[in-house]
Amino acid sequence: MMLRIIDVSHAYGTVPALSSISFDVHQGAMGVIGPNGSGKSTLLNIIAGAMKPQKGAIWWGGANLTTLPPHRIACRGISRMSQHSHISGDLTVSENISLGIYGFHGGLRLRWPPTTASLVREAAALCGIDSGRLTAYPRQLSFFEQRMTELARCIVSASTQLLLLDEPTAGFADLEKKRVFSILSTLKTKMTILLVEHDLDFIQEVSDCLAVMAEGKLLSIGEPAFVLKEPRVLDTYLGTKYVAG
Amino acid sequence: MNDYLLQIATLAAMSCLLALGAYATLSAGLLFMCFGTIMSIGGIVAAAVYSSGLPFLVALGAGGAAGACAGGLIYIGCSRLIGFLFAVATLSFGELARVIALNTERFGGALGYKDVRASPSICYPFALMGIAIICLGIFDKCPMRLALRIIKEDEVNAASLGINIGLHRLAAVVSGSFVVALAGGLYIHAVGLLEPRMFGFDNSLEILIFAIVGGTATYVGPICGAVLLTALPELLRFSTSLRMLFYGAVLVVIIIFRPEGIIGSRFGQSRGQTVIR
Amino acid sequence: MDQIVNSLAVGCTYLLIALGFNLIFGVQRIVNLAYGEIFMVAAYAAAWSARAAPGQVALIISSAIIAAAAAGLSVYLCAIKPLGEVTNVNSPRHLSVIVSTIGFSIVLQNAAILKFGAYPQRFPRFLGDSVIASTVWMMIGAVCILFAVHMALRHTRAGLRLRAIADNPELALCTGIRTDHDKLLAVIFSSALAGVAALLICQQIGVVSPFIGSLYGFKALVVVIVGGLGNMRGAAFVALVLGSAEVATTVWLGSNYRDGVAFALLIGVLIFRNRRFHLGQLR
Amino acid sequence: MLQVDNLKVAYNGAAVINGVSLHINYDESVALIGPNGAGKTTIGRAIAGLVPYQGQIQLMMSGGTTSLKHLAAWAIARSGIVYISESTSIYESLSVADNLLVACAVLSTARAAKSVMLTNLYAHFPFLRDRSEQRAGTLSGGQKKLLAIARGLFLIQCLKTLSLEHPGSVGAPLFPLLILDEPSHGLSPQALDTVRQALRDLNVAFLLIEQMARFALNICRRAYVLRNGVVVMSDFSEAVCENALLRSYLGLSADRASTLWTKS
Repeated sequence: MMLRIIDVSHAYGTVPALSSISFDVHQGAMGVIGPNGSGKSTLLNIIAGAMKPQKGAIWWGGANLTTLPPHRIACRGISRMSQHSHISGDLTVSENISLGIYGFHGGLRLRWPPTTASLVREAAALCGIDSGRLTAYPRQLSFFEQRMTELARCIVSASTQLLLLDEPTAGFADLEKKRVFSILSTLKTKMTILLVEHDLDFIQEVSDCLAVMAEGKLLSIGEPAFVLKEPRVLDTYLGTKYVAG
Repeated sequence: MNDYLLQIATLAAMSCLLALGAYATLSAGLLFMCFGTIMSIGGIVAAAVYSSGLPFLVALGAGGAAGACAGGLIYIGCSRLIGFLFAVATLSFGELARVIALNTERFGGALGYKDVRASPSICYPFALMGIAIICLGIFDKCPMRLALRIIKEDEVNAASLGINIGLHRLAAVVSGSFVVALAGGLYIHAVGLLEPRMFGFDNSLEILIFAIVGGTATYVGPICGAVLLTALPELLRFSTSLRMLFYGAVLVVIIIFRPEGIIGSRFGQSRGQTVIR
Repeated sequence: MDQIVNSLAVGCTYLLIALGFNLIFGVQRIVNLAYGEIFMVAAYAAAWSARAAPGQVALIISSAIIAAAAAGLSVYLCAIKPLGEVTNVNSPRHLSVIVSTIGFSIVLQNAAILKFGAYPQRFPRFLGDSVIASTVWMMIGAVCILFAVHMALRHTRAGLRLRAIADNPELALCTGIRTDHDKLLAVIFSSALAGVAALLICQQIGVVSPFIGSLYGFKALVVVIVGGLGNMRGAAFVALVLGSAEVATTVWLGSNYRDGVAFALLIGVLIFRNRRFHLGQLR
Repeated sequence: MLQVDNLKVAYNGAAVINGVSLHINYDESVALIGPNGAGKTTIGRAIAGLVPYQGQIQLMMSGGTTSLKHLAAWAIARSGIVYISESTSIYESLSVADNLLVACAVLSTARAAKSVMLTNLYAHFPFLRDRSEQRAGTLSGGQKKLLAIARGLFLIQCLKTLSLEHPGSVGAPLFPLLILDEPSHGLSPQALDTVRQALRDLNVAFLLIEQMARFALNICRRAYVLRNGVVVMSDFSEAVCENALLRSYLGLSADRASTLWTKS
């Protein structure tokens, strides 16, 4: 399935956050980079349905997502991992992960589907959480393990096709970034990943295609190595050149 | 002597039911402040149906259904409001109902609703409390408990997991109101009278205090809160104002020093969280 | 004609209480539901001192203000401060603060019932001797206080500091304003306002009972929320509207529906006109 | 001078700053640049006392060193260290004049001195004078930033006159320093130029926390480059060459950077 973003614009009051963004996300991993305030997180919020764009539409699997409420969008196989870690402190790790399977079109789920336990173990194993920790509480986990639980929660449901990651490796050490890289490269084959990140080393290796955004506009899109050479991209990061005045 | 003890026990059982109803809405992250109205509606409908000849259980069921509908309607009306505005809106619903009840003859005006037949047997409150605890035991296993917990902690994140927040909150409010209305039916048949004061804010507050003081993390909390706060101050029974003073003081102390309530969450690791968490 | 005067008088009573309520909300961003009880404590203190020393007006006024300030401080220190900072109004921590202030208001209300008995007591009229005189005095007092608060906020140093804290608490900290010190100042100032309000209102209605606290507390809550949180002029306008609406209902439906009007107004505004509450303004 | 050594800040488990040391001399302009997410803002907030931290932040003055660690944020502000945050840097609902006069409300300066300072500040920023009665929320992005800078200058001037009149009164020793957090955020190019011009001829020491490196290097004398909570490079502005900057900025390991930019 393919995610199509058509002419999306959005503004907070008078401050334009996104102005007519259009691009397609194909199978595999796509990175989105850009300085602070370039609208990356706003775009992710709009795709996940947390915000409605003032103009434009987002098509996924033959449906216009902008008309759907957030939980309907999630039921269509789109899961999201946000910037600040959102795991429930009162639930065990396996309960947190199993929440990924909760959503379905009906609404109130009274019984777990039979395959829940195996799916949870499989997702936890994929994300590097050994089965001994499954009954632990988030308070007893390290920051890295909490974020991995959240990632496991996003990918546990079999119907997940699109994964939206908002700075998953913020605050990680290099070793931990490598483990996340290996996890994402295995996931790339099964589903589409849209990744917002600051560390360019990491994003270069993971993503097959890279989009650069600045002040709400799409600056350039293409192969990572090629895109990073464009002078325009460097200017967004370092600021426009000044004659020594 | 044992008649006095029996009277306390029935009151404690009814408070447990009320507290469980309040627990249902608090666990969905809602401060629902008009339980008094729901309880009184349930009571009056049950009394009316029972005095018109139908069996007692049918009357209680009718009262419960009426309360559940009232709770659902009030929630739908205020569903767009968030946080303290929701609390204030439901609070004013309760007070409005009290003023209306005070002045309409249908509900017996200032003296309260009187034509009530005595309840056929005294075992009803305990039976219903048992059934409620069994249902909650089953509910503890089902996934909806997890969904309600994550809705209470962070709505935006819950929506991105595919959880229909409005539907879950409506279900919590309707089931909570049903239980509270059942308790209302029991109350009116045990006491034989329902003053208009019960519609208002003090009564709703008392119900909330049972649940908040007990602890809103597991269903055991409200039960223990209700039992403690009805049985313990029995010696204060003679003067309601001393009892209310005791409730108020306990509430303030609990919220500040142990926000997760007496029972607290299963592992007490929720230090420093807020009571409504 | 006297209906208009009557509705003006009722409007002024709600105006007087809403001012202090607004001040606390503007500066602390917390809805303090124990405000009605501070008002009631001041009323009882004034009644007691009026009975003890019938003549001296100054003694009665000062005793009311001191009692109100003491009650306000105790509410702030016992129920609000331990729960820490409330940054945004809709956070769950704010709900805990609301529930703790409710708990404290029950304690104050029932303590008053135990001490002074549940039945209303006579409140001696020390300002004007007749009803009309006391009503006129109250209206003058209300207008003066509204004007004084408006001037204080606009022209004095403390007023500017309080408005700064109301607008942006963290920025206030970065410009050298001692925020916790000034918040305490705001609590004392608004409690004193409640004291004065208690004086003027009780000598107009001539009676004081433990329940006037929650009665007027709810009315103040309605006026403040409908008038826009932290907005003095909005609160003044809504107070007058509510006053005339209540007088109108007492004429048509009879006096016992009078309290229902405020709640109906609040429900109507909250549910049907769900406009965004813009915060951080204290004008 | 202001000395920061071995500053460590962690935010719910994740180490945002691990071991940063820097210093700012009296009346010196320093830039703190780095890619976003490097933790620059956290350093600014730590100096202003808004964030708890490990490590030491001290004011080494002629009269001895005072540690800022245990001072409340308002006490730090009263010693002249003014923090201008990225988004909420002014009081939106107060009038422009009130925004400036908050400093006087805090320090109760004499009425005469207040009007003198106000007039020469208006001379410095003329647009403030004709909009002094309007609500600060109605200003444009660039004007809001300039108003924030003017507010900081006004507070520092009040502190200076106060410490001249009766020296003992101010708590910590006076060390005027403006901490500007990403002034370029959300500004149009010409607004950026007015802010750049204002900063260039500012006679007060300031720490410019900025993501657009060239903008900051053009204004400040000295620069620290930060990446992932660690100071990667600290040098005079001219000496910071493009390649080194790109390597630290875009996080590319040394060999990949050289292959990509052999040409430019």
